Amino acid sequence: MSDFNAAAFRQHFPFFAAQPDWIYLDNAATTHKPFAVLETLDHFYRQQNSNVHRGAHKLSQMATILYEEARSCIQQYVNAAEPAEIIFTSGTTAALNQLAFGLMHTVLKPGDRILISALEHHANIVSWQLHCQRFGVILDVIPLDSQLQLDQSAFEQLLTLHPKVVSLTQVSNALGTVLPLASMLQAAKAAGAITVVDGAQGIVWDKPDLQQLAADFYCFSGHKLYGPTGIGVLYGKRALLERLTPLLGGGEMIEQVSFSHSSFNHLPARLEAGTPHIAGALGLAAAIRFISQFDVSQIKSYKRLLLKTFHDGLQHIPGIVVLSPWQDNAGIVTLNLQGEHSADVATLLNEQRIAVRAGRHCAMPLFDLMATAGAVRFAFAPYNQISEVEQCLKALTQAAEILAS
Amino acid sequence: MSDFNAAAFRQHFPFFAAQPDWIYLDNAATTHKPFAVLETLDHFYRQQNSNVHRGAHKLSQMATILYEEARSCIQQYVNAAEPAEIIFTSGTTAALNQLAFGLMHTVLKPGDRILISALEHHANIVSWQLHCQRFGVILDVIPLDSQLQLDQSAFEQLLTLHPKVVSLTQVSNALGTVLPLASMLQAAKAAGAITVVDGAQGIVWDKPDLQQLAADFYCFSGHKLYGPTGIGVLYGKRALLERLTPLLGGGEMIEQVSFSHSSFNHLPARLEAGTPHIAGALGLAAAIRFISQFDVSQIKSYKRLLLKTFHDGLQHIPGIVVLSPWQDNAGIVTLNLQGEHSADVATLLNEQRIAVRAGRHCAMPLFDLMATAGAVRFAFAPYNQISEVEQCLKALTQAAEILAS
Amino acid sequence: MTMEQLLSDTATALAAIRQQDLPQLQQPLDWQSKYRLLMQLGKKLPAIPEKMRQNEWLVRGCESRAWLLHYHDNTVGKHYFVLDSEARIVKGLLAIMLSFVNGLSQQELKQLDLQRAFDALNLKPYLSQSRSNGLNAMLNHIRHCLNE
Amino acid sequence: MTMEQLLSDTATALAAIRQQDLPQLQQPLDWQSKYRLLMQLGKKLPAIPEKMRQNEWLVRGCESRAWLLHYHDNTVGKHYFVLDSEARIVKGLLAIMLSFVNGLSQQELKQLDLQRAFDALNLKPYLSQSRSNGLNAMLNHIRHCLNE
Ligand SMILES: Cc1ncc(COP(=O)(O)O)c(C=O)c1O
Ligand SMILES: Cc1ncc(COP(=O)(O)O)c(C=O)c1O
Repeated sequence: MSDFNAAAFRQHFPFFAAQPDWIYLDNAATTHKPFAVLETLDHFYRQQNSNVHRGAHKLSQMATILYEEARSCIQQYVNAAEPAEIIFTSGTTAALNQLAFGLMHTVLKPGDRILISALEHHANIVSWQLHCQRFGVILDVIPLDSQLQLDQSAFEQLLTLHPKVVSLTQVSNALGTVLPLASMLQAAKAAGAITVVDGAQGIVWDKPDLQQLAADFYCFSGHKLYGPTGIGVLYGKRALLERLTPLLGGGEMIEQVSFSHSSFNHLPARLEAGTPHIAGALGLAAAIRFISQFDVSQIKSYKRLLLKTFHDGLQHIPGIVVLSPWQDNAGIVTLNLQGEHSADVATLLNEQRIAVRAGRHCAMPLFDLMATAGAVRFAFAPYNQISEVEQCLKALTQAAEILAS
Repeated sequence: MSDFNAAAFRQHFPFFAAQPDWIYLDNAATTHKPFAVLETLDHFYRQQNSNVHRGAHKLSQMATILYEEARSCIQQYVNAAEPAEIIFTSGTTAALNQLAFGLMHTVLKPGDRILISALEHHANIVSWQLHCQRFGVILDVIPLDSQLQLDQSAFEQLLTLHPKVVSLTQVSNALGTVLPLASMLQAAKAAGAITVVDGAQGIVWDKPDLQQLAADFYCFSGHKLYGPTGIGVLYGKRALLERLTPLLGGGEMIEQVSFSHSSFNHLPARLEAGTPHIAGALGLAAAIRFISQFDVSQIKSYKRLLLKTFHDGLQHIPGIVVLSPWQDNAGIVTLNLQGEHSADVATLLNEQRIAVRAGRHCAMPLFDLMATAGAVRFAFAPYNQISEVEQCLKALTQAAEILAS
Repeated sequence: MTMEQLLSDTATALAAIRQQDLPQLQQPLDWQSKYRLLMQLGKKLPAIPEKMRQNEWLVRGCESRAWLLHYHDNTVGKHYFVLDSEARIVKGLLAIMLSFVNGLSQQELKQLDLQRAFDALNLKPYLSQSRSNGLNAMLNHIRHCLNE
Repeated sequence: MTMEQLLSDTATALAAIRQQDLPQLQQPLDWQSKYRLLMQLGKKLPAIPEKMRQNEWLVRGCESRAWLLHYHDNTVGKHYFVLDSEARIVKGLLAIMLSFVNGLSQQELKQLDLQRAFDALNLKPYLSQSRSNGLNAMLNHIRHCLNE
């Protein structure tokens, strides 16, 4: 097997030809889209557009087939047991909210506990909080150790409180930390919990195998995986999906409606109310087919190479304080310049056309724990080139000089 | 002002060149997309793609500006008081569910009443039902009179029960009936109710003026208005939007997050959790700019001409039973062939490449009231040609002959 | 009407369909004639009386309502069905399907390639069109019955 | 540090900024020098002490935190402000803005075209970039103060 060719990979993405001056390192926020995805969207709207499921005509039946094929494509990629375990949502946030709402009414009872980690994105905090108080459910948090890793002995302790749900991110969007999910999920299952994985960042780092991973639910967004905006996935084991109260009521998700009562349809329709984002589903499947052409382990090695180049370069810039771990890092480096505000650093990088993000990265509680007002985040993707990392290092040096003067 | 040129209008839609054999009359389910929309989507992903709101870099700021301009464009089209009154959702269904959930926790108390009509789509029934039982709220229904119009005296009676919310469709998706909204909403407001309009079909028939219409909330979907899938709008008056409990928790919609408590952000962010469907918002704005080039009253007249052609032709087909009204009809005709199942009629039309829909059109309670198992729906759009209506009539005649033989 | 009566009427009708209608369907025919034939063919199957059209026999996923009754003959290990549909064309297609599956053993049913069988009758287009409505739902339902 | 003290220190600083820094900014400069100047300029404004950095003075919509204190002199009908920001570049830009708006009457503030004023300093790009963060949020906040 030949090595990963980053320059060739980059050729699939029209954005870089359109914006040749920019170095895009905001990949944890959203990624660019390959031709294959754009062509799928365009082709659908031009030639295949129709509503799904309810049509008596062939155009609608064709659209339905395409939509259900997209579901199967995703099912195969994540190795779910059957297509009906893939529920299309508008994104990770919507998926986590469907989960939180859906479990509150069925699985969770007042006094029950939910366990999340200190590394969670707001989507995996606020979605639970919205309902916790109302339902009298308690939210526990796995703390960090001094290395900013999850404190595994505290985790074990918290499991003895018998949380009904353990919901963990696969990769920290703020620090890039890859969580030791395999063992943590197994421990959670052994303690009798329902396990949820926020895979928004994780699915970009590693192809999930949902027959291996002890995850009952797994969520991700299309736009972070080279796919369109407005589409995402809630994977769940059938028996558990069937226990979720639907968050949305409407067309398709019911079997019988009368003014006094409605009965729900079967999966997956039960959890997909209204006209779905058909083009989005097709686009996400196209992104997954695209990425399947490449070898995940080669992409991982290449990302490690980008990280190493960045790491080595940072050694020559005085005053750099790195928050991210260098081990088990999915390609995200968050740092500060000693004594400087992250917004100032990002402004000076922007001036040099380096696209990064500053602030608390939708992980305010984590930054509170770290007692840090914010940080600059560099998130690498396989279309980034070694030369871009080098330019970025130069720009950072320049920024440091200006701020120091 | 010159007359509406339907042939020229049709030229904007690439679908018809790609599928020249088909006569598409399933426009109440979804519409086709003009070049302007496809180009906006493609251009965004190729040249402007970036996440919104949180970026320190110019690409993100540009994307944010585009996204907020899309909001303003929609605000101007529907004549909302300010952009923040336009909330992007994944569609009408999601908008109505945000409303139902959001009001239950704040405005509605046990024993309160909600009033809907017998003409509602499931989205405007099930969304309320999902919460009514739990909250002890009562759902009343305005019945039909013998003409299948809403019974206005019954409506007046039901208003004396002081419903807290009156939620009405603007146009019946099943029959095409245009409701006398102006007077009904005024009566509802006079009775002290919060008024909701399901504009999914209505916005395609008439440009809403939300400073004139006594609607506190108004919802619609992009895909039915020549826009992309996966995007829709919840309009609400600011003071009322601020009272809605968010249905989704996550990034952007909160101002402060800690593990014990979160405080919500300002509008519109408060009700838009997670990464929005940025491309979809831009695409919807493009659709609205596209349709703004044409004169609404001319399009209405043209739709009436299509209806009249259809109406006159139907007189020559024996056994036709029309359920739709011919007066105040938004361009949707639902009918049966005496003694035949609607699925059989639709199958024979499909064979002749006429795309229609059969069944109960996500309005099961309405069909129960009409004691009808289903019907075939012909939904016209301004890109349909008179010649297509004529061909459709021929195909219907042929279907009737086959079924009668 | 008893279940036995329905089963035996169905078996008789399916025999006639196999002998008379299927060979006719294989002839080159215009689409109008094909549909006429389908509807005639459907009429041959006995109607399930209103009082037996209960929810538990209703097949989900059909645009028109359809009902399926299942009988497993333990002594010979074979599966028999009775079916009905509100829609005439769907009933015709279902009748053809039933002519292939009625009286098979579990093993035989598993091996059956319905696509191929419909293809041989030049009916493949009807099959794939119906993916989202009657036919596929019915086939899934039949397979479901076997596993119970 | 009292509010009076802050107001008077701010007024002194803004006078210096108007006289020395703004003319310098109008010179052709490389981007590095421009940012250096911005930061120096920001430093001239007095810092709002920690205990006055309360939530009610916090300006929403800024990526970095910023605080604004408002004082309306009823006798002459003029509006005065004190502001601070965690981020140095933002503080510099805010200081320039303040040099335009401090001491104006409500009427004058309404008529002010900030875009034009920044443009004259070749600072327009900085303004439009900041739409989603500090500057615009601050301007909205100032307008908001006037209506209270
Ligand atoms: C009147 C009406 N309301 C609501 C909806 C639901 O819209 P969507 O499926 O786009 O959410 C529809 C569309 O089917 C409709 O016609
Ligand atoms: C770890 C993690 N979870 C959840 C989300 C939310 O994803 P989205 O905004 O696509 O709903 C993100 C993205 O910001 C994320 O990084």
